[in-house]
Amino acid sequence: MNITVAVYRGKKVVELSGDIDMYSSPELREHLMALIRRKVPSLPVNFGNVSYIDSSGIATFVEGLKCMKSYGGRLQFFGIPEGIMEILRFSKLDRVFEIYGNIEDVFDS
Amino acid sequence: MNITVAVYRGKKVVELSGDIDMYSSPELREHLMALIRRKVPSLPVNFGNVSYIDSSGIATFVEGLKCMKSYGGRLQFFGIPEGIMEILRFSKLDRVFEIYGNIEDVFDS
Amino acid sequence: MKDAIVITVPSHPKFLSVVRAVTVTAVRLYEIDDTTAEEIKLAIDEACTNIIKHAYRGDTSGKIVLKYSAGREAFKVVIDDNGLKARPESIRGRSFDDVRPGGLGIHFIKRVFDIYKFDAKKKRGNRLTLIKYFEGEK
Amino acid sequence: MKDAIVITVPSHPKFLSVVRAVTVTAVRLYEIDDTTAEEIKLAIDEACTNIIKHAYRGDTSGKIVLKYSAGREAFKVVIDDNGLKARPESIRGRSFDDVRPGGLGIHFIKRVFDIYKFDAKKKRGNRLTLIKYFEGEK
Ligand SMILES: Nc1ncnc2c1ncn2[C@@H]1O[C@H](COP(=O)(O)OP(=O)(O)O)[C@@H](O)[C@H]1O
Ligand SMILES: Nc1ncnc2c1ncn2[C@@H]1O[C@H](COP(=O)(O)OP(=O)(O)O)[C@@H](O)[C@H]1O
Repeated sequence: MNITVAVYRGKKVVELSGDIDMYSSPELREHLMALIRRKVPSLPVNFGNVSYIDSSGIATFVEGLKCMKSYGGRLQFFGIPEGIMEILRFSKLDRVFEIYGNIEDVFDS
Repeated sequence: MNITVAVYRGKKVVELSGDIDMYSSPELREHLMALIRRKVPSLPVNFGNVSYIDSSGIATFVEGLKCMKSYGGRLQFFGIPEGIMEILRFSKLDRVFEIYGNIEDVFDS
Repeated sequence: MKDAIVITVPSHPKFLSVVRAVTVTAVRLYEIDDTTAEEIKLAIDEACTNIIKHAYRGDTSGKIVLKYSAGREAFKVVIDDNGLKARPESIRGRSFDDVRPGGLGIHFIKRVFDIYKFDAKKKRGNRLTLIKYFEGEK
Repeated sequence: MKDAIVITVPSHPKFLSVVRAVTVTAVRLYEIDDTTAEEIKLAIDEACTNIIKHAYRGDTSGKIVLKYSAGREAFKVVIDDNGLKARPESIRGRSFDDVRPGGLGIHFIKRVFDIYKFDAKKKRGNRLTLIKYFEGEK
């Protein structure tokens, strides 16, 4: 997994790539929580280059979402590949996370 | 490995993709020899989508080349990925096979 | 069920990528379709993650042994560890309506595998058998 | 040399893809660069191909066991089979100037591995040890 923070139209966007599993999710958690602790009002996450996610990765995002909701922040996913969308649907988490097609949809929301 | 025979400007072109190894090279040999037995004057082979080749694959082409040379035929490689080119150079076979950049170069030769 | 592939990895999360690579390549040999292959890859990863977390409690010096095989009727993976004994009756995924971190692994495993069974006779550690039946003839 | 990965596959060419997948993923864990990784993948494939061809003479019911490990100084692969004993003194790649099918495998193995050694003490079958030293510190 690789994680970087890009700036798009003046706003921070989390860019993820590769496999998110029990090995890489602690690093994801660290980066995510560092941003969330600063109470960012919204946090778009680009899933476009994510090749794999397991329950450890999903748990990390559920935790991040709960933290953000506590102060009214919004966690926003976009560019989710079909295979990963399938997993979210199966887990009924497609109703829990804010999911967008692309970054423009996120900004328009 | 996948092997198909395409027709380009009225000429047969062998299109290869995937991994060529000890498991797949017998199938490659069969197709190659079927064409060579008909004494095709030249046989272009597209390596553009070949992800891997081992010594069994190379041996198959060396055999094919020897057969074609026996009747003055020409075996022509094109679109070779850098990793495979490296193996041919290491084996000093870049001097033995006719190697072209793309199909147009083959036709211009 | 001959022609088995056996792989042993340390109980460290960094080896999960190796397990996934073997799983996907093995599954391809048995002519399983891509969607099912992805589901199996996730399921086996989750089974190993559970062993690291629950059987070994994060101790990375243990071993996980996976044995893949397939016959005409089914694809089978047997996973052995030397960790703490699981209590199969207490293994349950959480309800999807209860949204909190964790509790998805078992659902991901049972989504694709028809059988999820611990071997009661194994003396030390655990042996988990996962079986996926092929639909119709194969 | 702890943290080893061990894989056992039948001596059938169709399992070479599994061996390559493990090799590449294992090598990535040990932070070996991509070019070297490709060379190692080819070398291990060639070593297994030779076992199928020469040690098992095409008998696909045998076993090949590969053990991958790495320390600070080297990456090591030990390959065991139960086939016919190799005569190491007779194993030689053919000259590159002698263009004919075959004889490249040993060159591909020795291109990347510093050590290519059969264990003389092994009673049945063969144990081949391949070692690649890392350059400088790691
Ligand atoms: N291999 C195992 N050994 C012991 N307990 C297990 C094992 N696998 C799962 N469990 C138990 O089943 C529960 C549900 O597992 P799972 O759905 O993977 O969620 P999680 O591991 O995230 O809690 C775990 O919390 C654990 O108590
Ligand atoms: N594992 C092995 N067991 C016995 N003989 C071997 C083994 N590996 C290689 N050899 C011998 O070394 C020769 C050269 O091997 P190689 O370069 O791989 O070429 P090839 O296998 O195509 O002949 C082989 O022809 C064979 O006689």
